[in-house]
Formats: sequence, C-alpha cells, structure tokens
Amino acid sequence: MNEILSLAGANLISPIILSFALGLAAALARSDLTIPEAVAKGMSIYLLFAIGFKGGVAVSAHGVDTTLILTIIAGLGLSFGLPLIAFALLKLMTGLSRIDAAAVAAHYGSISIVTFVAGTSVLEGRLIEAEGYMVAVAAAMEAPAILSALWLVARGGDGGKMEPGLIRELLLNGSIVLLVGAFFIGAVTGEKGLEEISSFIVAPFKGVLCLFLLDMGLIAGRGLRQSRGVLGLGAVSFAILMPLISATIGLTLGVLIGLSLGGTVLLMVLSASASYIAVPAAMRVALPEANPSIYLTLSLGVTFPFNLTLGIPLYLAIAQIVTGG
Amino acid sequence: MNEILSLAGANLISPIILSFALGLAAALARSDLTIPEAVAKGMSIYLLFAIGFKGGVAVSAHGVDTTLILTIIAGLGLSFGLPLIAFALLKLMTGLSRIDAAAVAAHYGSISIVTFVAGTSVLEGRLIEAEGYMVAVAAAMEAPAILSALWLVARGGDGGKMEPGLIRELLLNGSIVLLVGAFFIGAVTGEKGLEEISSFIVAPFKGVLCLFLLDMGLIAGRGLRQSRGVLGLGAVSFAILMPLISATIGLTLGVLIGLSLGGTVLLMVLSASASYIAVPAAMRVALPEANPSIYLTLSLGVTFPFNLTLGIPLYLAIAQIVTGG
Amino acid sequence: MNEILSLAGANLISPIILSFALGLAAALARSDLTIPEAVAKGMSIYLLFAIGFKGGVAVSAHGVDTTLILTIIAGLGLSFGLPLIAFALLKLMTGLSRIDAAAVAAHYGSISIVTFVAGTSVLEGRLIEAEGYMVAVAAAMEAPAILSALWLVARGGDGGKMEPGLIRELLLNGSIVLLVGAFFIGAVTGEKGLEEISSFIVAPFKGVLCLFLLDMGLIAGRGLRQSRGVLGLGAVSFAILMPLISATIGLTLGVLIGLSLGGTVLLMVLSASASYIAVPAAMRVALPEANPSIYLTLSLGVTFPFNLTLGIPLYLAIAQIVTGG
Amino acid sequence: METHTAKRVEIVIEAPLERRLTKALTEAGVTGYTILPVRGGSGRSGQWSRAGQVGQSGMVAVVCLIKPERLDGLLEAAFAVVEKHIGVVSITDAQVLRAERF
Amino acid sequence: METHTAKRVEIVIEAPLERRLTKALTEAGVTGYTILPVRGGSGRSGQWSRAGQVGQSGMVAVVCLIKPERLDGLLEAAFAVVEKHIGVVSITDAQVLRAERF
Amino acid sequence: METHTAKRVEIVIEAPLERRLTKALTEAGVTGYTILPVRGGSGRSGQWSRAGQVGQSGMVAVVCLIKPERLDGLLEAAFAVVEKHIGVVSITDAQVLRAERF
Ligand SMILES: Nc1ncnc2c1ncn2[C@@H]1O[C@H](COP(=O)(O)O)[C@@H](O)[C@H]1O
Ligand SMILES: Nc1ncnc2c1ncn2[C@@H]1O[C@H](COP(=O)(O)O)[C@@H](O)[C@H]1O
Ligand SMILES: Nc1ncnc2c1ncn2[C@@H]1O[C@H](COP(=O)(O)O)[C@@H](O)[C@H]1O
Ligand code: NA
Ligand code: NA
Ligand code: NA
Repeated sequence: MNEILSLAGANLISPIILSFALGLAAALARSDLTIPEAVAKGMSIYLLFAIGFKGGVAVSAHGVDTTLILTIIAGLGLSFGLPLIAFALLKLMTGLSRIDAAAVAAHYGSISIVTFVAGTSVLEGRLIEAEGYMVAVAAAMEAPAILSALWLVARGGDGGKMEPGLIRELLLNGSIVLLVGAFFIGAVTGEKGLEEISSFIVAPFKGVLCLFLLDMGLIAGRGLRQSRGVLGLGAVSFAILMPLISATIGLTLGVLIGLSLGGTVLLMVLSASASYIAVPAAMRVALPEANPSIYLTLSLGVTFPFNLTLGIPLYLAIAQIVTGG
Repeated sequence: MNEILSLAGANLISPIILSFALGLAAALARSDLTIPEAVAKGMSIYLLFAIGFKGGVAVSAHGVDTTLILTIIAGLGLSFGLPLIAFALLKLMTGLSRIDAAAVAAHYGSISIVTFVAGTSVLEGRLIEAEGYMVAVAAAMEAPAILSALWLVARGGDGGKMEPGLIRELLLNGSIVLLVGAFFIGAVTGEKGLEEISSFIVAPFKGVLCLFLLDMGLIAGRGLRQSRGVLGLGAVSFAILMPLISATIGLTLGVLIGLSLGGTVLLMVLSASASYIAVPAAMRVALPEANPSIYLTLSLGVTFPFNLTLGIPLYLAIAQIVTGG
Repeated sequence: MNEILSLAGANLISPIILSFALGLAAALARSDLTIPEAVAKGMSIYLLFAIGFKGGVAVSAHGVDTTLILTIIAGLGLSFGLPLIAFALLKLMTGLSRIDAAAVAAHYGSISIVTFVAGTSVLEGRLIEAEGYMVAVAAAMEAPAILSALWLVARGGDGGKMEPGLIRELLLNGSIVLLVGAFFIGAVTGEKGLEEISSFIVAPFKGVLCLFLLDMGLIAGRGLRQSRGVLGLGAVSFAILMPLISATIGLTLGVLIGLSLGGTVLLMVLSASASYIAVPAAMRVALPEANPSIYLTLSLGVTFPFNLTLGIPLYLAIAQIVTGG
Repeated sequence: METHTAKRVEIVIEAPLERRLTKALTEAGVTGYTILPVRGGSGRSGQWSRAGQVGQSGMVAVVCLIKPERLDGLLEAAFAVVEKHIGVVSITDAQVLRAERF
Repeated sequence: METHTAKRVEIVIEAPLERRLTKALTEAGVTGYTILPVRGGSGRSGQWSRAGQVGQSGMVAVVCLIKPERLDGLLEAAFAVVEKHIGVVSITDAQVLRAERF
Repeated sequence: METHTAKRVEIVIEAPLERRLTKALTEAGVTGYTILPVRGGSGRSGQWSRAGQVGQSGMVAVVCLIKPERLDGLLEAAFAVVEKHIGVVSITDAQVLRAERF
C-alpha cells in the first residue's frame, strides 16, 4: 500500500500531470486561458499518429505474437461487455434514466486514448516494456461499446434507433483511422521509417502531451464548473468504482492471455478509461435524448483525472504484485 | 527499367508516401478524419520557411554559381512556355473549352512546392547533393504561367481580363514572399543562423511533411470523390503525359546549363509538378468562368500523386542514366 | 558607442530579428501572407509555457535568492509607477486627450513577453546568465499598470469606471496564468522534469520564436499601414524616448537590488517594453473611449521593433558598462 | 436592381448532425446552403463554448435561401433531423439577386 | 409547418466584451443565443481583420431569437453593454419552429 | 428603444474575391460591413467544405447594414464583383439602433 502511494506520489509531480492540474485549476478559477480548437485538434492528430506509428514499429521489430489475436479478441469482448456491467451498476447506484445510463455505459466500455498514452509514458519512465500492438487493441475497443449501449436502449423499447450508416461512421471515425493507419505505416516502414521521423514523433512527444493535457484540464474544469449540481454522489462514486472493476477484469484477462507486465497494465488502463471523444459524438447522433453533461462530466471530469493521477500507478502496482514483475 | 521500378518501390514505402496514401484512402472511404485548416496552413508555413531557409544557407555556404542566373532564366522560361505546350495538348486530347484548357495549362506551368520538397527528401535519402538555389528557382516559376494562360485566353478574344493589381498580387503571394524571404534570411545568417534554429527546421522536417501529406491525401481523395465523372480519359491521360514531357524539357535544360545531378532532378520535378495553391486562387479572380473542379482534380488528384509515387523516382533514374551520375 | 553599434549590428542579423523584418516588409508591401490566428495563439502558448517552465527550473536549481522578493516588489513598483511618468510625458509631448494618454501610459507600465524572450535569447547567445525568477517578475508587472491608468482617468473625473470583476479578470488573464503555472511546474519538477520535455521546450524554441516574430512583424506592419497619419511626431518620439527612460529606471533598481548583469538587463527590458496583448484587451473593456489605433501603433508599431532591434543591445551594452560586467 | 422574393432559413444544429442535415436537405431538393461555424451559444441545454469541447462537437449554422414555395418541403426535411436533437430553426423574408440560382 | 413570430437580433461586438454581453442578456432573461466568430470588418473605427490582431481581440456576432414582446428588454440590456463600445445592433422579423423554446 | 429602418445585405462570395468586394463597397460609399467565415456550402457549382481546400480558398459571408436609400448603390457595386463569380446575394429588412452609424 505504501509502495502504491509513493508510486502515485512520484507520478503526480510529473510535468504531464501538473499540466493537467494547471488547466483544471485555471478553468475552475475562471481564467480566460484557452487553447484554440484547431491547435488542440492538431495536437491530438500528432499524438494519435505518433502513438500508432510507434506501435507499428514495435510490432515490426518483435514480430506478431500468438497472443496478438487473443488480446484483440479480449479487447473486443471488454468493449462489448463492460457497458453491461456499467449499466447494471448505474441502475443500482444512481437514479439515471435508462437512456442516460446506457449512454454513460457506452463511454466506460470504450477507451480514452490520452489515458492510454499517459499509461505508456509511466511505463517508459520505469523502463517497463509493453507489447507494441496494444495500440491496435485500443483501436479495436473504441467502437463496440456503442453497439452494446444501443442494444441496452433498444431492449428497453425506448427507441435508440440504429441510424443507417452509423456503424460505418463509427468504424471510419477519424481517430480510429488515424491510429490504425499510422500503425500500419509504422509496421511497414519499421525501424528505418522511425529513424527518419523520430525527431518529430519521439523527441517532442512528452512536451506536446503536456500542452494537450493542459487543454484537457481546461475542458474538464469548465465541464465541472458548468455541471455543478447535475451529478449526485451515486454517479460520482460510479465514476471511480467502475474503472476499478474494469481494471480488475482487464488484469484477469491480461494474465490469462499471458501478456507481459506492461501489456497487462495497458489492458487495465484501456479497460478502466472512459471515452470522451468518439462516444460523445456518436451519442449525439444515436441517443440524442441522453443528457451530454452527465456523460461528459463523469467521463472527463471524474474518471479521466482519477485514472491519470491515482488509477495508473495503482493499476501498475497491483499488476506488479499479481504478476510478480 | 528494373532499376527504376525498384527505386520507385523503395520510395513507395517511405512514411511520407504512405501518409499520403493513408489520407487518400481515408477520404475515399469517407472517413471523417480532417486536419483543421489552421493547422494545415501552419504546417505549410513551416515547410516553406524551412525549405527557403535551408536553400539560403546552402547558397551562403557554396557561393553563387555562374549557373544560378541561367537556371532562374530557365525556370522563368519553363513557367512561361510549358502552359503553351499544355494548352496545345489539351486541345488535342480533350474537349475542354478554351478557358478551361488555359486554366489547366497555367497549373502545369507553375509548380507544386510540396512535390519539390518530396523530391529534395528523396535526394537527401540517397545522399545526392543539389544546388541550394533551386528554392529560388521554384519561387521564380510560381507566377509566370498565369500570365501565359491569360494571354492564351485573351488571344481567343474570350475576355480573361487582366485585373488591375493582379500581377502585384501574384508576385506578393504569401508563399512566394515566405519562400524568398526565408531564403534571404538563410543566405544572410548562413550556417550560424542554421545552427541556432536547426532543431526546429531540420530535425522535425520529415515528420511534419508526413502529416502535411496526410492532409494533401485527404484533400486529393475528397476532390477525386466529388469530381467523379467530371473528367474524361483524355484529361486524365494528359495529367500523366504532361509531367513526363515537362520533365524531359527540364532535363534537357538542366543538362545544357550544367546543373549537378541533384539540381537537374529538381528542375525536372519543378517542371513536372503542377500548382494547386497559388494558381487556383489566381484563376478564381482572373478566369472565374473556368471550372475549378477540372483543374483541381487534374493537378491535385492525378498529377500530384503520380509525381509523388512514380514520377520522382523515375526522373531521378532517368537523370542518373543521362548524366551518368 | 562603437561597441554598442557592433553589438546592435550582430543582433540585427539573427534569424529572429530578420523574421520580424520579413513580416514587417511583407505587410507593408501588402502581401497576403498571413499566419492563422489559431497557429499564432498556439505558438504564444508554447512560448509562454516554455519560458515559464525554464524559469521555474532555474529557480529550483539555484534556490530562492533573498533578492527575489525585492525584485518582485521593484517590478510591481515599476508597473505602478511608469504609467505616471508616461502620462506626464505624453501630456507634454503630444496633444492626446486625457483618456488616450492614460491608455497609452498603461501599455508602457506593463510588459511585452516577446521582448522579454528576445532579451533572454540575446543573453543566452552571449552566455550571460540571469536569475530564473525574472519570469515571475514579468508576470507580476503585467497588470498593475492598468490600475494606474484607471486612477489617472478617474482623477480627471472622466469616468474610466472600475468595472466589477475587472481586477479578477486581469489577474486571471490567460497569459499570466500560463506563465505563472508553468513556472510552478518547472520549479516543482526541476531538472528532472526539464529533461523529460526539453526536446520540446528547449530545442525548437528559437525556431518557433522566428515564426512567431514573423507574425508579429505582419501584424505590426499592417497596423502601421492602417494608422498612417494617426500619429504625430510627438507621439512617435514618446514611443522611443519612454523605453529609454524606463530602462534607465530599471537599471538603477537592478543595480540597487544587486541583480546579476543578466537580471539587470532583463529588468531593463521589462521596464522598456510595452504591452500589446493583455493591456489592449483590458482597455477595450475599461476605457472604451480610448482610441485603439493610437496605443496599438505606438506599442506594437514603434516601441516593439525599437526594443527588438536597437533597444536590447543598447540596454545590454549600458548595463555592461555600469556593472562593469 | 431587380430582386426576387425568397426565404432565408437559418438552422443551428449540433456538428455531428451536419452531414445528416445536408443529406436531408439535398433529398428534399434544396441544393443551395451555406454552413457557418459557431463559436458558442446558450439554450435550454445550457451554455457552451467551442473552447470547452473535445472532438467533433459544438454547433454549426446552416443558412438556406429558397423560393418561398419550397419553404415547407425544406422545413419538413430539416425538422425531421432537428426534432430530437439540440437546435433551432428560424425563417426570415428576403430578397435575392439572380433568381435563377434558387 | 406551424411557425411562430419572433425577432432575430444580431449584435456585433468586440470579443473582450463577449462575456459581459452574455451576462447582461442572461440577467435580462434571454437564455438563448448563438455566437458566431467574425473574420474582419469595417466601421467608423476603421477596417480590421482577424489576421491583424494579437490576443483576445476582434469582434464576435451574437444572434438571439426571441418572442417579440421580449425585444425591448433585450435591446436595453444589450445597449447598456454596447453603448460606449464599438459594435452594431440589428433586428429582423423572423418565424421560428417550436415556439416553446423561446 | 428607438430603432431605424435599414437593409441587411448578405453576400456569400469566394475568399480570393474578398478584397475586391470590400474595395468595391468602399468605393460605393459603404464603409460598414462585417465578414464572417464560412465552413462549407453547396450551390450550383457543387458541395464543398473548408477541410477540402488548399490555400486561400473557400467562401466568406459579408454582411452590410445600410440605410434603405443606399441599397441600390451597394447592390450595383456588389453585383459588379459577384457577377461572373461563384456567390449569392440576399437582402432582408432590418431595424438598427444608433442610426447615425449607418
Ligand atoms: N433563442 C435562441 N436564439 C439563438 N440561438 C439559440 C436560441 N436558443 C438556442 N440557440 C442555439 O441553439 C443551441 C441549442 O439550443 P438548445 O437546444 O435550446 O440547448 C444553443 O447552444 C444556441 O447556439
Ligand atoms: N453598417 C454595418 N454593417 C455591418 N457591420 C457593421 C456596420 N458598421 C459596423 N459594423 C461592424 O461593427 C464593427 C465596429 O463598427 P464601428 O463601431 O462602426 O467601428 C465593424 O468592424 C463591423 O464588423
Ligand atoms: N440557395 C442558397 N442558400 C444559401 N447559400 C447558397 C445558396 N446557393 C449558393 N449558396 C452559397 O454560395 C456558394 C456558391 O454557390 P454557387 O455559385 O451556386 O455554386 C455555395 O457554396 C454556398 O455557400
Ligand atoms: Na474502458
Ligand atoms: Na510545372
Ligand atoms: Na514596461
């Protein structure tokens, strides 16, 4: 326990986390600090491209494990399954309507790529290697959760109509295409390709992540300020309990599949993280009756900072104990 | 021939080309992946500044060759002359109206700076040196083609009015000013200046180029999708034949002037490339009756990818054979 | 004197200054070269974050001097006091109305962070160290000048109403929050934090500064072009005389406090520089009757280029003579 | 100059719905529209600003100029999309040059 | 489709005043508005463009749709903010769908 | 509050023509206008979006508020520029505050 806390402490004073905290504080204090939308989008394109590319290079270097397919299947399973658990939990712990609960559940089945990147950074900082294809697992986990949520709503007979073209849109979502595309480019060009562009995608990576997290902090803070009072204690507790449950399931699967320590931690992080980009946009189309400020506040205002500060070091510590790594 | 193909093959699996292909594929598959306009413009400012600056530094290091003036004159001649050839060819091969043909011709006399940059990258990758002032030649070739096109239209009596202020606008076009300005800054501050900022303009250059080409791929793909059916086989053939003719003329001039192998290849690339920034904007003002989707699709949708993938390695191989380099 | 000129000469042919000159020339020649607003804002966020962070790291490395508090007090004093001098001078030298004079005065009490950064670059180029906390002094000097200006107006009975919430807004101004926040992050994470992100915030810094100054040149040039005729000779003389007076006061305080040569120069630069971001925005709210083109042209069109080209080397030379450094 | 009567319809709608709206308009025979970016706003679902958003969110404003007789078709098409979503629709009387374009 | 009479008020005002304007509107009971970015313009205080600006400057356009009977309250609230500042206010007659929203 | 009759003219035109249009307006004595960015659109020359553009392309929307008696001068000036180019012009009746500004 002590070890976990000191790990968490060390994690907390990294420039990355402090940048997030700065953004959060600035927004809560109502500073007019803002990062232009285009710049924020540019940074997220950079991060997705870099992380995908590096994942592809790692795969090209180490070859395709037999565990690769198993892990992707596990990821798909998690993304389909976790919303069901989240939904049951929400019905138990909160008074949310069926539609709101389903919308929130979709977020927790899907993933947050920034949380994943932060997890990768922590592993790198401790020199723990992870399977390169975890990026592909991340991509695989983005969309299925949305289908589960729609099924949950449809089962209740409340509509949640499956818009024609929605599945296509989900799979061709910009961030999935970029992540997977960069992964393939990395896999094809390998170390040689990485060398050509590493002073762009490797060297400045952490610095860009700082500014990006500054922006996430600003957005999370503004969200929290505006939705004060929208959320009850039950919902907030859910947003902390759910990642713990998801991480535990992720841990179990990781160990069963035989992932390395790093890979297991990343599967935990993916399971525990909640989407705040792909899923909210899909929800506006597919479940317009759901209240955006509920799912955004839970995912971005509670779960995201929790994972970033306490969650990741916790998952790492637990995985170390369990795998003996 | 075999050699050319293997060169082309090697070129095709670079991160730069694959990024372009990713963008193209994403757009054709109707993904919602987009790069914000401001970010794309920011990247093109970066690329122009870097390429101009490095060109200037090269000139300051190696001194001004006697061939410099000859090459610039050749560039001006190409930019004025190629539209006439293009126009004749278009009248022969397609059913385009006089105005549309002239507008297309203007694009093929002018240049694409990104194609030029890609050519430079390929040369660097093979450690082939080129005259630093080729950047200045590129700048010189941007505008004259537009005048030729307007003359072609005026000769036909269809108007193509020479708007007052248009020439001034063409010469003070943002990309020319930035390219030439950065060239002068590089020439004045020399190696010492380069050292100060090389970790900004040299190290991350190729990486930025990847993301920029990703965007070009997206734009080219969207253009192709929207203009399906607009172009006949004749027009598409023109867009592949014309660069080959232009490159041959560029080769001849390069050899006559006595440019190095690298310089000759770049002159071929400049000749073969077609504008899709400066000229389209000028055409909207000067030849509003011309159909933008014709000239944009030919230049950006056909000639640009052709040059990027097959053209550049082909020109290099031919130049190597001809110059014995 | 000779020495000063040669110093100024050396300063003038740096890529940084030449980029500014390029922007100025392009705007005066009415080129359509522009840097998208979002990109410019992104660069200024980068610069503020980097400069704040590095300042914080410097403080964490060298510890807090006893002079730190004195210097911050001096900064506050300068920011409160210089507007009074500027106001008196403006009443003497120009025919500006009370309100316009007060608005201009506010700008000269506050600071320009880009001038500060340029000063830092010049010091680094000459390997002169400066106190890391000068960044905190810069932040402290941003806002007080505005209060002095409002007091000057209120004393004249012309209104200049102290809007409720204005002070809060001034202190929570985006650039102050970012600068101070990054300073704290740097101070907390220290050298270890810097190492993690130095290839983002140190290596490319000067290059980004070039592009940023290119934009400042464009903006200053456009401002000068549009406000031709607005300013009399008196006002323009003020915009050159005032920084000299301010720098002299800054020098005196720096020497009295016992700052290092570098620190003294930076205090002179802060005193001499005039705001063109925080103060103009505040003036639109608090003194809407003041004419923006007067204060913007003086601050950005005259004083900023003067400091950048002649001022900084001059202040450095004088400080070297006075301190014997 | 000669002008012609028209209607100007302004639809403010969530960005993720943009494609669906323009598709519905096109299917209803409306081929002319202009899409303006929106920086922020406030309505029954609260206040928001572009700066507080992640991803493809926020709203856009779609402006259509049409012949008065086509108004109803347009409104029905638009309403079908806007109905369950966040957004507003307003109509003003307008005059246009070059009637043949509408 | 059934439409309802409304007023469309468009206020072009300096960006640093945006918060004050929306606060004044909210206090006057106007909770619906849309803020559009402005790229440039010209008026009595000269010509400007977004590219020639540093920091949080330039103008924004705030569009409000309201019931006609609330127009005066809105105009008074807006005018108190705009009065001394640079900016213009215009009003057009409009029709809206879903009157219950306004 | 006291309002005054005016006309609101909205011109959607290609960005490379922006300077020419504002010059023509200024020469016709129109000194007040606001330029809004446009994100995309559709018309006789097809559908486009800002994301599918390179360089200074796309469209802008220019909004002018003017005294009714000056409308014709404005329209003629605008039309001379718009005529051969891609773009639309619409006019609505409006009311403005502070008539002395127009
Ligand atoms: N009365 C109104 N006037 C102008 N825009 C409005 C109005 N009501 C809503 N909007 C716009 O429509 C969006 C969604 O409104 P709502 O569905 O009421 O939350 C708001 O964010 C505004 O951008
Ligand atoms: N007649 C007008 N029509 C449209 N917009 C205007 C008009 N007059 C002023 N504006 C806008 O309001 C801003 C400030 O105007 P002014 O206060 O007259 O300088 C201008 O920059 C324009 O964006
Ligand atoms: N009926 C319309 N309503 C609104 N905007 C239009 C309309 N027609 C054309 N536009 C705008 O004007 C641009 C050029 O139209 P066009 O010249 O018809 O291709 C389009 O891209 C739209 O932005
Ligand atoms: Na998850
Ligand atoms: Na060419
Ligand atoms: Na000062």
